[in-house]
Amino acid sequence: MTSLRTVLPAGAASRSILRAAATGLYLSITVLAFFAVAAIVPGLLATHSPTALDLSHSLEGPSWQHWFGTDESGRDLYSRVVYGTRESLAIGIGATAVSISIALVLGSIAALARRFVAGAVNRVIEILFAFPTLLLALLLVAVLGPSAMTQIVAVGIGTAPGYARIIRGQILSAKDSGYVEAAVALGHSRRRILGAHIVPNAVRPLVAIITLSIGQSIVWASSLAFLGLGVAPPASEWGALLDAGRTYITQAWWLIVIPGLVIVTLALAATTLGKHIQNILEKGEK
Amino acid sequence: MPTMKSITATSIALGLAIAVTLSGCAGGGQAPATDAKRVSGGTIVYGHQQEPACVFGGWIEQAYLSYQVIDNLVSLDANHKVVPWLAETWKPSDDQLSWTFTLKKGVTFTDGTPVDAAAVAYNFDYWLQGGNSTAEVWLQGYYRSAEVVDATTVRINLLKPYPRLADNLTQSYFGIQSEKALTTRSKEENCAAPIGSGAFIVEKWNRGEDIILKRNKNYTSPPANAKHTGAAYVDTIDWKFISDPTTRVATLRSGETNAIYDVPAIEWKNLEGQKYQLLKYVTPGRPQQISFNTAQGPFTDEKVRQAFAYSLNRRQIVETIGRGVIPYEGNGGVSQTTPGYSTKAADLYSYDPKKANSLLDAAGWNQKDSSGYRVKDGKTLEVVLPYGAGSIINADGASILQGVQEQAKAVGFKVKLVPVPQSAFFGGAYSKPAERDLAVGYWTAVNAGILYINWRQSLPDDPNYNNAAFLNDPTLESYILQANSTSDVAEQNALYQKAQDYIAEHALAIGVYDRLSTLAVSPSLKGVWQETAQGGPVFYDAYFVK
Amino acid sequence: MAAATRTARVGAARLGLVGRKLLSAVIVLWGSATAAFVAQASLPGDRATVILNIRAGQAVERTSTELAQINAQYGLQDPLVQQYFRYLRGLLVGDLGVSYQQYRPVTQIIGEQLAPTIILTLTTIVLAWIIMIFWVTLTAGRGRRISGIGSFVDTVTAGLPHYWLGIILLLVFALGLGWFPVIGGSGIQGLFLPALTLAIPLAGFMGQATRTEFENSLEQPFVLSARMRGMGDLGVRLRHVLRHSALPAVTLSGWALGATISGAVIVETVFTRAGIGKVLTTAVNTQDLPVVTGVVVLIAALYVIANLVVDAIYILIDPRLTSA
Amino acid sequence: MTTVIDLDRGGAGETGETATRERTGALIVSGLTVAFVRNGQQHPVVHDLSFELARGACVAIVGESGSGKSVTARALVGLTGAGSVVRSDSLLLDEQDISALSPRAWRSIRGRRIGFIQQDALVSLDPLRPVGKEIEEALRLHGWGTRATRARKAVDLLQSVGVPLPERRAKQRPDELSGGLRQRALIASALALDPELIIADEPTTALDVTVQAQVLALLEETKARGVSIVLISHDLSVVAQLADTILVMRGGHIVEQGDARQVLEHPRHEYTRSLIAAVPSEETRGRHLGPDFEITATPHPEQIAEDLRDYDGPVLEATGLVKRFPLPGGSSQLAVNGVTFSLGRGETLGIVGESGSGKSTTGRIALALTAPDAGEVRLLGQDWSSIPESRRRRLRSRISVVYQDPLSSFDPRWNTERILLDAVPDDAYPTAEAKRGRVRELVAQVGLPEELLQRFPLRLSGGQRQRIAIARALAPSPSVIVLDEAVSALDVSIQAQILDLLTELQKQLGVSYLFISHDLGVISHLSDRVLVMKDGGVVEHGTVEQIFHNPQHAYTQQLIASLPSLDADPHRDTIRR
Repeated sequence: MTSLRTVLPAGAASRSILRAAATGLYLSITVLAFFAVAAIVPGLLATHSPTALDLSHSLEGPSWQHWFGTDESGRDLYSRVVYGTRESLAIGIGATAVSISIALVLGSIAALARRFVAGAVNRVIEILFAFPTLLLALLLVAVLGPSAMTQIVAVGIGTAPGYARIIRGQILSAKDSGYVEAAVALGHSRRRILGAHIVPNAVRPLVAIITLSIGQSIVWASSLAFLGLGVAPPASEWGALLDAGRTYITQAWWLIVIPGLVIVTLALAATTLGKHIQNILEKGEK
Repeated sequence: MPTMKSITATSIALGLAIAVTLSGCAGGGQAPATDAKRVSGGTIVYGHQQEPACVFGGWIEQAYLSYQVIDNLVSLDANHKVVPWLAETWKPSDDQLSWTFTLKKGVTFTDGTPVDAAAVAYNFDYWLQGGNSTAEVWLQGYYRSAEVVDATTVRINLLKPYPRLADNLTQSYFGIQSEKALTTRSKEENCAAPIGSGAFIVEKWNRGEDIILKRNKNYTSPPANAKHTGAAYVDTIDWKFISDPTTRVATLRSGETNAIYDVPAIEWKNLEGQKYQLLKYVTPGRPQQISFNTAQGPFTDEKVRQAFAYSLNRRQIVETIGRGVIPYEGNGGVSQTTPGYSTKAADLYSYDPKKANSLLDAAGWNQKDSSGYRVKDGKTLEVVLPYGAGSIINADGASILQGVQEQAKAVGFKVKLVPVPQSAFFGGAYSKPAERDLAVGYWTAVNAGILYINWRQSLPDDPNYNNAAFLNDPTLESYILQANSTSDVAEQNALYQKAQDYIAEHALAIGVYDRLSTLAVSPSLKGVWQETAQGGPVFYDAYFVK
Repeated sequence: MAAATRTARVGAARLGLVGRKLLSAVIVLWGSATAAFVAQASLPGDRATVILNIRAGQAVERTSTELAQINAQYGLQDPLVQQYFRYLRGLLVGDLGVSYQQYRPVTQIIGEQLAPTIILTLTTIVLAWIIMIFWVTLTAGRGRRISGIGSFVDTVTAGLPHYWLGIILLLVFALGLGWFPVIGGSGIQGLFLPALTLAIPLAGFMGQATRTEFENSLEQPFVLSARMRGMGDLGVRLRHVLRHSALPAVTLSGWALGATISGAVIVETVFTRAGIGKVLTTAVNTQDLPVVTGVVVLIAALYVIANLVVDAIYILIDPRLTSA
Repeated sequence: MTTVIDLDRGGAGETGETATRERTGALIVSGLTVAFVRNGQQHPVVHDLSFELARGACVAIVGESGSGKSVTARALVGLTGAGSVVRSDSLLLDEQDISALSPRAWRSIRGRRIGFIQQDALVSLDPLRPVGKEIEEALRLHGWGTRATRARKAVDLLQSVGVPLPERRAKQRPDELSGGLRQRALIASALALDPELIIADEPTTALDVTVQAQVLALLEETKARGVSIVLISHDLSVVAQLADTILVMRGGHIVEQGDARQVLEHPRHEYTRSLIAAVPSEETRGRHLGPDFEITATPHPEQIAEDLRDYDGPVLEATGLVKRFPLPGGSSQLAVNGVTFSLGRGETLGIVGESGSGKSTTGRIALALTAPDAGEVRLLGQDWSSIPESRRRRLRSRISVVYQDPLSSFDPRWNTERILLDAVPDDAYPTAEAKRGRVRELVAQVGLPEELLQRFPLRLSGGQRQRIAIARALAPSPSVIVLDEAVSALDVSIQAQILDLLTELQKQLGVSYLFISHDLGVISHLSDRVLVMKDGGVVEHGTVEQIFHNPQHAYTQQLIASLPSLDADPHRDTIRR
């Protein structure tokens, strides 16, 4: 088995990849740390009150005074973004938690249960797939009213079937793996194999999925905000900011461009971190 | 795909691109020369906001649309005077209990059947039997029967006097349709393409996109306040549904539309500067106002209601967010364009936080919690304000309500804004006294008779769910009823004003801003005007110039 | 003879497979329809009230006489189970009921809006593929820096909110540069920007999935074989590597075929296009149950079809999968 | 002559320069150095390599993994990949300097003047395309003919490399062809434009022994036609038949270089000698292949359950094993058909067969990881294959397994120590301390230092991994170890060490081996008795002497005949009996 890969000393190659990637990693950790601080103690980072009206300074562009400009009521957009972090992250993390929990249950039943049950659960996953997330969100909002919780549940359920399939695939491939067979050959019990090998290995890629999903959930939630299914004002959740800014796009671009960039930045940082964690988990065992 | 170095670079590029493209943009708005000549025919592409389910119905979006297709008995002119349309003359009986309408001769519906007394009588019964729920609300309790006197004379019999009947009949909810069409065609056909005697005929409805209205070549029955007679000047109206306001303005700029409805306040000055014709009409009737729940919760105390009113600088909020386009309205009863408007009621509460604070102290809300909200007997002064987001309250409205929330907070009110989605809102969410403390909303009407709908008592055998304050006040109702049945205009207006003042003094409802109907029209299109009953666009007199 | 029995056996097996797929499709359709019915039926508020309120544009309580008429007309006073079976029976014969608001058969409403939606979706997928192939071929496996930029752009585009992207494309390309009409309409020219709005994030997603496979495939011995035959780098990428890395993107396209509805409503609104997305939103807002359930059944059907197409494309791309 | 042929082909893509020069395939390499740049530093992998190749001759480069032989092969066609630095004093093909060609000029040379054959056509030909298309692609890239003539030519080429039914085969994908046929197709694609030089990089690795012989014969024919060959291999016996000159490489350096016969028969360098000594065969039975080593393995007989202690019958008995696997479309394949064997205590039973012979399935049935459709396996005289898994667990510690690819049989989350701890039975070593002691004992038994315990398998070398796998198999002190191609993926010197280890362990512990391999040399070195399998059935069964000296079955005879030998003379009749 001689290929270009094995010619190279494997350790050196992955070490250099890791080092190169480090810049991106540190950058994304910095960004995430900023957002974490903003979520926990927004007062530390904000320059203004997020709700205070300043009607004489409405719709002013970014300046030293107002880093991200002001909105139609003269509220400081930067401070609104900072104060909106908690709710946005809550939506991202909450939706991911809901989604992954559902996916874990469905995915592991589909992979581990007896044929009939597994088949039934597989159909449930398919039905979830076929059911439009938009409709789910609209219906949930009608029942629960528009709130962060509604977005969490809607996005969580909406993205669950995809993850359920991934988890199912992971468990199945772990089940078929050489190390599980080796454990069977060693005479280990079914439960021991499940607990020691199948579950931990199937769950491992979830770390990356989770970070990917956090960013993606916020993007999803911003779509719901566009459809008027966002959080209640004056909360400045980013999706809601984006939605509120749309009337003003031609005259006050910052109101829509900046929240959009903030969402993309978070999604990017979370995704980058996730990719790195995945890399480390897959290659870093040395 | 360019090599993107960083997000910042991208954003700057985008920002610049947008700025550059917008500043230098006049799109299709090429101003015609001053000696522009009228050209015959053509298609008006009109960008409207919302697509209703049917052309004719009880919703204002439907009224705007059906106005083009269906004629009313009477029309309201610019001076709020009722003028002839299908009816040439009308007259109440001395006891005010029956009205006789004499119709224009020789007018036919577009299906060829005559516009006669029988058709008109049929329409009255049709509205009352579910054909138009809004018409039904207006006539309920007054209407008894419609009687055919002869081919061109119809008599409307009432249960009690209703001097403002003719005024109300100017709204498009009272459009006269072909009896034959209503009785022989399917509900679906009457929904999508009702048959009236109007200047235009529904040709095709491309659901989700537009409705094509063709000129009625044989049109003979324009209202008396129209600028010309005979058929309309243009061949076609392409009535497009463009729900996104940014897109709507963009289509006007790019020349893809000739006129658009509901111009965002932020775009107003710009468009004006670019030679577009801007039309604005404050619809009469109930303004966007806040009603207090007088049946339950903190606002049962009049002092608390007044404190809330004093805590707000409504004018400043409205004028900033409305960018000078949306008019401030202090009157909680009717808007400034409504006959019988009371300025006194409008000016009663100006921004006075001191007064608000002392009123709240007096009402027993004299403690504050850590967030600065007032507390009484361990209960926080929290009030729930639900609003129909995206349906009743648009984006500007939502911003204004957030301003209200923030200002009320300063004196210790914790206002909980609840955006209610359309389905829940129309499903009756937050319609009960226990569910809300404040209610916002408007109701277009041609006169102060709207007060009757909004303030009539809600009694077990005759409930009034439109009474948003949940107020059963016989005094107020008696003022309004008196006014309704008074035929002398000045006397009637005085009574209506009395009712408005009563509402203001007891702080039952406070006004916030007036509901506007706005149009932006490209320079090449002339002669567009807004009808004054509801502010809808009128294209009958419109023509293109070159 | 042996061959004949073999063919017969293969035929029977294939029939069994088709049967299983069909059964699965029916279950998915039934499940989605039921879920839509149950969800809609469990909405708060009285349905007759909503119907009346929407027709009038008012949010008020209704009197019992008003309600009784509507209830009788649509059978809303019947027990829910009875309504459900009536609905299922209708579904079986292709009758999705009549819209509460438009008084028209739901099949007709959906029929009108189906074409623009499908055209938009398919154009989106084609555009996404073009963008993805171009970008991945250009940047994948080209050393750390270029690959890094490539996957950075993938990640950024995958995270772009549709509304944001749509409005910016609209302002820049339609209003600013005037290359495209602002109103999408049903024309070809008006199709580009809406499709692009949906295609860019989808291309980002597909790029993320494809890039890894692409870079793995570049390391495969057959790539070296092709180079050793005198093939250029670009030729290898387009003729060999792409095919090997296309499967995840195909899966995503299949998913997108069913799921663009959610994105489509935003694009439909921004670019003023007709389509199922808008119909669905309006119908939910107006609690137009027959239309909602009809659209759900339609989307489920699209999903089922998309899955079958994806299965077929899988085999087309990787014939080895025939046996699987 | 070659120019004339070129004109026949239409000569498209031919440059005037090369058309006039005679194409001989003579290659002169001098001072070739290849390095890879990482983090700004150059890491050389080939140092100062020089050789000359005359027309129609064959030079073989032999070395183990990491020796730089494959990089050398790639350097000769200018495809060392990104981040590589290639330097040479001269690189002459037909006296033309090819060391500084433009990418475009390189492309016109590759495939047309230099053909390249890699190992394992299953992945070296595009797995998604019919092999005919791959051959046509080689023609198309150099502008040869039209679509129709190319298709015809591809069929002709397949025929010329001895593919039966070439029209049909051309339309099949590599996975639909047997290993021999697809390797021939790969060679056909390299020969398509009749290049004057062929570089064959491990062309027979992973092939069954009979197929290997055929492929080597084909290369020999090609060479006889006057094509020069650079043959890269890790296996001295493979190059012996073909090479005129042999270069032995290690760590990027040439350690020995010379005439093939001289290198093979009188190796001068110690490394070459050790390589030759490491090749297992029947003659090497009973002696160490690699360097001497010292291990102490103590048997733990007390772990055998009470009722088994006095048992002295065969440790493993299989009777009439049958296993069918369903195929798509309802039919099924008979993977194992009536296999019967018995394995005595301390004995090694070799199962030899080519791919698809059912030897691995037999191994899995013996391990009770696959249930047989018919027949029975008994372990230490007890019911084994016929009882449910829950009752089998008691006996699981009596039998263990070592696979070809140990990496996939280790949980990637675990380090070596954890892997071994997991395998130490709880009942025999109840405390954590006892377990750890056993693990230390095990690593010592397989000749590994204790420091390795903290490492993850991914960071171990192939030989170390296989030792860990053996240690794990030894952990429960089993009576039987099933070794399924356990040394097949290893370099020859490592393979020698592992084989020596296995021999030593058996000697000290008295454990029985069921040794499954396709490699006759390894089988003959290690086994006491041999089972020859073909198409699921046992064709012959006997002692090593019987099988290798007096094969009865025609298939066995063919297998033995295909065995390459180190003898440099290809026509020695011991090979082609």
